[in-house]
Amino acid sequence: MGLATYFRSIKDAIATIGEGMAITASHMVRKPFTIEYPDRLPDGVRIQDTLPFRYRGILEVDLEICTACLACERACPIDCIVIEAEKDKAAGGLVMTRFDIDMAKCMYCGLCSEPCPTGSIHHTPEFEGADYSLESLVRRFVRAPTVAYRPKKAGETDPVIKPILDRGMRYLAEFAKGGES
Amino acid sequence: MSLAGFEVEVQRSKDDGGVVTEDMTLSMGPQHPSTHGVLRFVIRADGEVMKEAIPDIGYLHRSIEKIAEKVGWHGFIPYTDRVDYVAAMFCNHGWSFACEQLAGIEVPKRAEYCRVIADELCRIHSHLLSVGSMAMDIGAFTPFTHAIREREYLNDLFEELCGARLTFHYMRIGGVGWDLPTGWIDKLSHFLDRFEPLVDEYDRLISFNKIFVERLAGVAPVTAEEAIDFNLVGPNLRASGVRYDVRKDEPYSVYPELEFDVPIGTGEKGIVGDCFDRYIVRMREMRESCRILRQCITQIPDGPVIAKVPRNLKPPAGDVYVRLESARGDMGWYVVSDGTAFPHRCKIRTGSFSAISIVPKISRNLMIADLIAVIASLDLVAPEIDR
Amino acid sequence: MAMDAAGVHARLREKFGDVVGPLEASGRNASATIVPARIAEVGEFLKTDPALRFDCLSNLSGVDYPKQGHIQIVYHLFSYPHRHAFVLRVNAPRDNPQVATVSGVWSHADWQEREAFDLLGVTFDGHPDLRRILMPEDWPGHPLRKDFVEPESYHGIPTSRESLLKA
Amino acid sequence: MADLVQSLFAEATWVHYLVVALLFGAIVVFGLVLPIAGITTWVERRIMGRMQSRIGPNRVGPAGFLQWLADGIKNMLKEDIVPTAADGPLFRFAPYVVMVGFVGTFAVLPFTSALIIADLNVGILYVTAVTALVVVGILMAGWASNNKWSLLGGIRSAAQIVSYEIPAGLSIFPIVMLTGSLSMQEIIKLQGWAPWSWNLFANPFAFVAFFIFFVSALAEGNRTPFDLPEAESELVAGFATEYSGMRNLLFFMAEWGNLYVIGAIVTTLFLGGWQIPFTFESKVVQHLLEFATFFLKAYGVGVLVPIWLRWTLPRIRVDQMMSMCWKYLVPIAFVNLIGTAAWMIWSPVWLQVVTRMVLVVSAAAATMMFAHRVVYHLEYAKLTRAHLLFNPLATTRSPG
Repeated sequence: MGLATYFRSIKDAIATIGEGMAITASHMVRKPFTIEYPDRLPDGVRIQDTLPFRYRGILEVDLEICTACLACERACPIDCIVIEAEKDKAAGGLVMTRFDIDMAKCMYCGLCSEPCPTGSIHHTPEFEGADYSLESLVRRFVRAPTVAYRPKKAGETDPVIKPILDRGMRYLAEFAKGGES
Repeated sequence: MSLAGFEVEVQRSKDDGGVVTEDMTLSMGPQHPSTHGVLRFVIRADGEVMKEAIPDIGYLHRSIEKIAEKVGWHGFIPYTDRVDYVAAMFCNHGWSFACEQLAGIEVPKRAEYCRVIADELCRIHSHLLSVGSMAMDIGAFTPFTHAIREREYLNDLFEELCGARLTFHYMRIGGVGWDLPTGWIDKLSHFLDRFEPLVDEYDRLISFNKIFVERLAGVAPVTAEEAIDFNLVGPNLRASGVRYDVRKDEPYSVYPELEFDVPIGTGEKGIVGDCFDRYIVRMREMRESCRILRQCITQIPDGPVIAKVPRNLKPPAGDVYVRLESARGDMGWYVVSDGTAFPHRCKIRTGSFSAISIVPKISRNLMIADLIAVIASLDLVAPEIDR
Repeated sequence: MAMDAAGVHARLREKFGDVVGPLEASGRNASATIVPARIAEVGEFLKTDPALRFDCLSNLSGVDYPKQGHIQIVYHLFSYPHRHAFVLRVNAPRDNPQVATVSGVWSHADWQEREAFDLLGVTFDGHPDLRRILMPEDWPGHPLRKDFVEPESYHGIPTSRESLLKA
Repeated sequence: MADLVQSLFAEATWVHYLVVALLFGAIVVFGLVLPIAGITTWVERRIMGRMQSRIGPNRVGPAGFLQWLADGIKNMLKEDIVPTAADGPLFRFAPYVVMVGFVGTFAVLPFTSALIIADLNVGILYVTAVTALVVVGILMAGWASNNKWSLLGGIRSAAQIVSYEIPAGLSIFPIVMLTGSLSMQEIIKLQGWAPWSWNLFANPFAFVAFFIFFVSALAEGNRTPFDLPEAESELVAGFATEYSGMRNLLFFMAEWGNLYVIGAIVTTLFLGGWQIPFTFESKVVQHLLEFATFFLKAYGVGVLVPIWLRWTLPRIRVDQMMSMCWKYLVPIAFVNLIGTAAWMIWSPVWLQVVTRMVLVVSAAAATMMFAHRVVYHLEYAKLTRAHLLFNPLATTRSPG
């Protein structure tokens, strides 16, 4: 090791360490990047409301517009959706007796909400899913046997269902439309 | 935990004074702070100097290749996210690419651009974690958080693009699942404007710091021949001075339309192929990714983002091997179809798997602290090794 | 000088004769089937021949074909100097699959063969360190075989849990 | 202290001495050492947070100030685990040895012109001797844990501390030569309040000696870039791997407290100690100001700068640490020693005055350059005013 190298390495060390210290010092006056979730957000803001529309959180089913077509059940790669529906002439179509989603198994891939014709099954921005038991992670949507929704040719007019269907269709519009044969 | 298969021969040596010394066997991992997931090394060391380090893998084996045979062509895409969760886009891309090759599906141009944008963002995403955790393993904590901060911004972008921050499930067979959201391109270019100076800042903060350079330069060099023999890929291969990039040399997607350089290791601080080269190649690749992204922003055409693909896809019988440049290098997907709705076999050859197999060779006579640098510089990601 | 698949195949045929099967497919996936016991020699030749120079074993995968009664080992080769690729296939009988090791030719094959041994039960003759790599040492069977049945439990730990969706 | 006891008790026996000594020790430990070490943890974590674009502890008390108390209470309530295979007595005893090595130095720290427990005439020698106890404790901890990572940490620490004692000691000599005394108070009294009358700027050799002493002290205090004994990414937690609860806390308290001790010694030797420019009628005001001066100097140099360094620099490797000591610090320290002697003998008075001024001016210039770099980095990152924040205690960022 020559004397020149010896002093150059001392000089290098001082210069680069000084440079690094200048950068860390400059960070002392920069704003922190942290969002203090959940309790120190600006007033009236829920973090869920700031998430994008496509956010894939906990699954939700709007039974009002579910057609019981079982497309989601078929699409699910891990079979975490179970739907039971029977033809019932008296009630006027399909009657759903069961629509369960095992959120403990769900991997939030979004494959179920893609083929849904009405946007009934969709991801919400909710992500806080911790619970005390596995059983309570199963979401059972059908409380009492429900008649499946039947799309109307002329468009929906029911004031209750209309906004739900509009939201569903808007959700569907986000997906890229490929072939469905 | 048994040491089956890892019986390290205890070597006793006698020096002239008649003192008998024994080698020390250390088990590093699977819960060691710097083994990046659950890796384990059995180290035979003489004091601080290692005589050998034997990797023990399989702690994160989730049998993804077996799952592929059970879930069908479309259903496997979310699983590919888990192959390498640090750079999930590439696995999405690899699987979709392989299936498209098998089934002969033409991907729309805009979808290819969407894929490249997602890929390159993901490359930055992954390299940030790599260089950040490398700095942390060397002992500097601050650069890591700076890298994570930028990564957070990217996560927000991904979240808006595909609804998830880690397991993207963005690509589909035949295209991508979602078109770019409105205003997303502006956010992306804002990110690039903000990110490029911060890469320089990161360089000044840590890359050329004397201590950092001293720790990495000349440590565990891999020659070009060794790298090819052990099939090192991507940044690890390029650091050894081999100018090979799948994006350039066997172009796929729209990479031929894009202009970028392939940085290689030059041994600027030590020997070609040492830890520092592997590190600095990643830093430079991030800049190249920014360049590619800027070109994509201006060149992206309009049009559909997914082709017509039957929901019940049954590719004709046959096999295909596709390669694409993931963040950890040339990722190979060997997919065999037997003409049914389920893949017959899917083999994923990942960069980390070959990278870890070279560790016993290059870690001889290094110090324990150097092993940390070697692991970090090879950018080993445990899920990708075990799959 | 990059060589197309037909050229590579012709050169192999010239050297090894019937050990090398006919050329299948074309382009990047062009392949030839090799006799299991001779794969190491073929590999050595492919690596050292100056016109071929396949210095990189890009991938080694095992595929179980129960109907055909064999396990196929697929070698994807790549040449960095010439930038060309070729695929070798080796068929080994399912009940006692034995293939010569190529770990002496390409170091990468060492771990890849261990993986094939672990997951498919293919024995690579002459492999220096053939033991399980991903699965535990005492795991029964080879998971990637089509007839593999997952055990109910492993050391008293159940391998699956009952579905919460059972009616 | 003997005077104090005699003035309190007419007929002082050894019992009185013992009781007063113990009381005094308790006051020092609980009134000074614990709060200093504790508050330093909070300061460090806050500063670290800001340097890393984070906030740092902010839940317990205003701006998280009481976090150190919460941590202390938590650690005291935690289970005290002694591994079965460990050497029990040694394992339990080790943290106390480390604590003794660190608290012992407080006996000779001159907080003001009068507030000093014992103004030993070999004060600075005493400090170097007592701090060496720390290495015994760490080595004990490393060995008794019966864990290979701990042992590696302990051995690293022993090698490190013993090696760095040498440049540290050699850098004290120039000051001892300049002042002609080993007593802490004497060394301070021979300096003035103004920077140009500090030992730091006395001659170029003392100036270099300051940096060598500082680096060596960092190494002795196991601080980054020399935190090899507990290198968390290599040795899990080094010698402290097997420790939990209060015993673990004792190690860390010693580490943080040691920072302050380093600062106090550097202040005494190089930075003019408690010297203030004015004298006051009131003894109380005088001593308070002196104490504040000393405390701030010591805290700034000994705590804030090492924290800043720690969150900037990576860790060096064990062989590099040794080569740095023996190839760089020791030779330069010897040059300093000889240089100071030569300077004292041959330099004319005018040269001494000019050199002092040149050194002060160049130090100021270096500070200015540094400040310029800081501003440059802020501008380079293209941050708008909205990204800057000058209130270090404010915490919230709006999401999105």
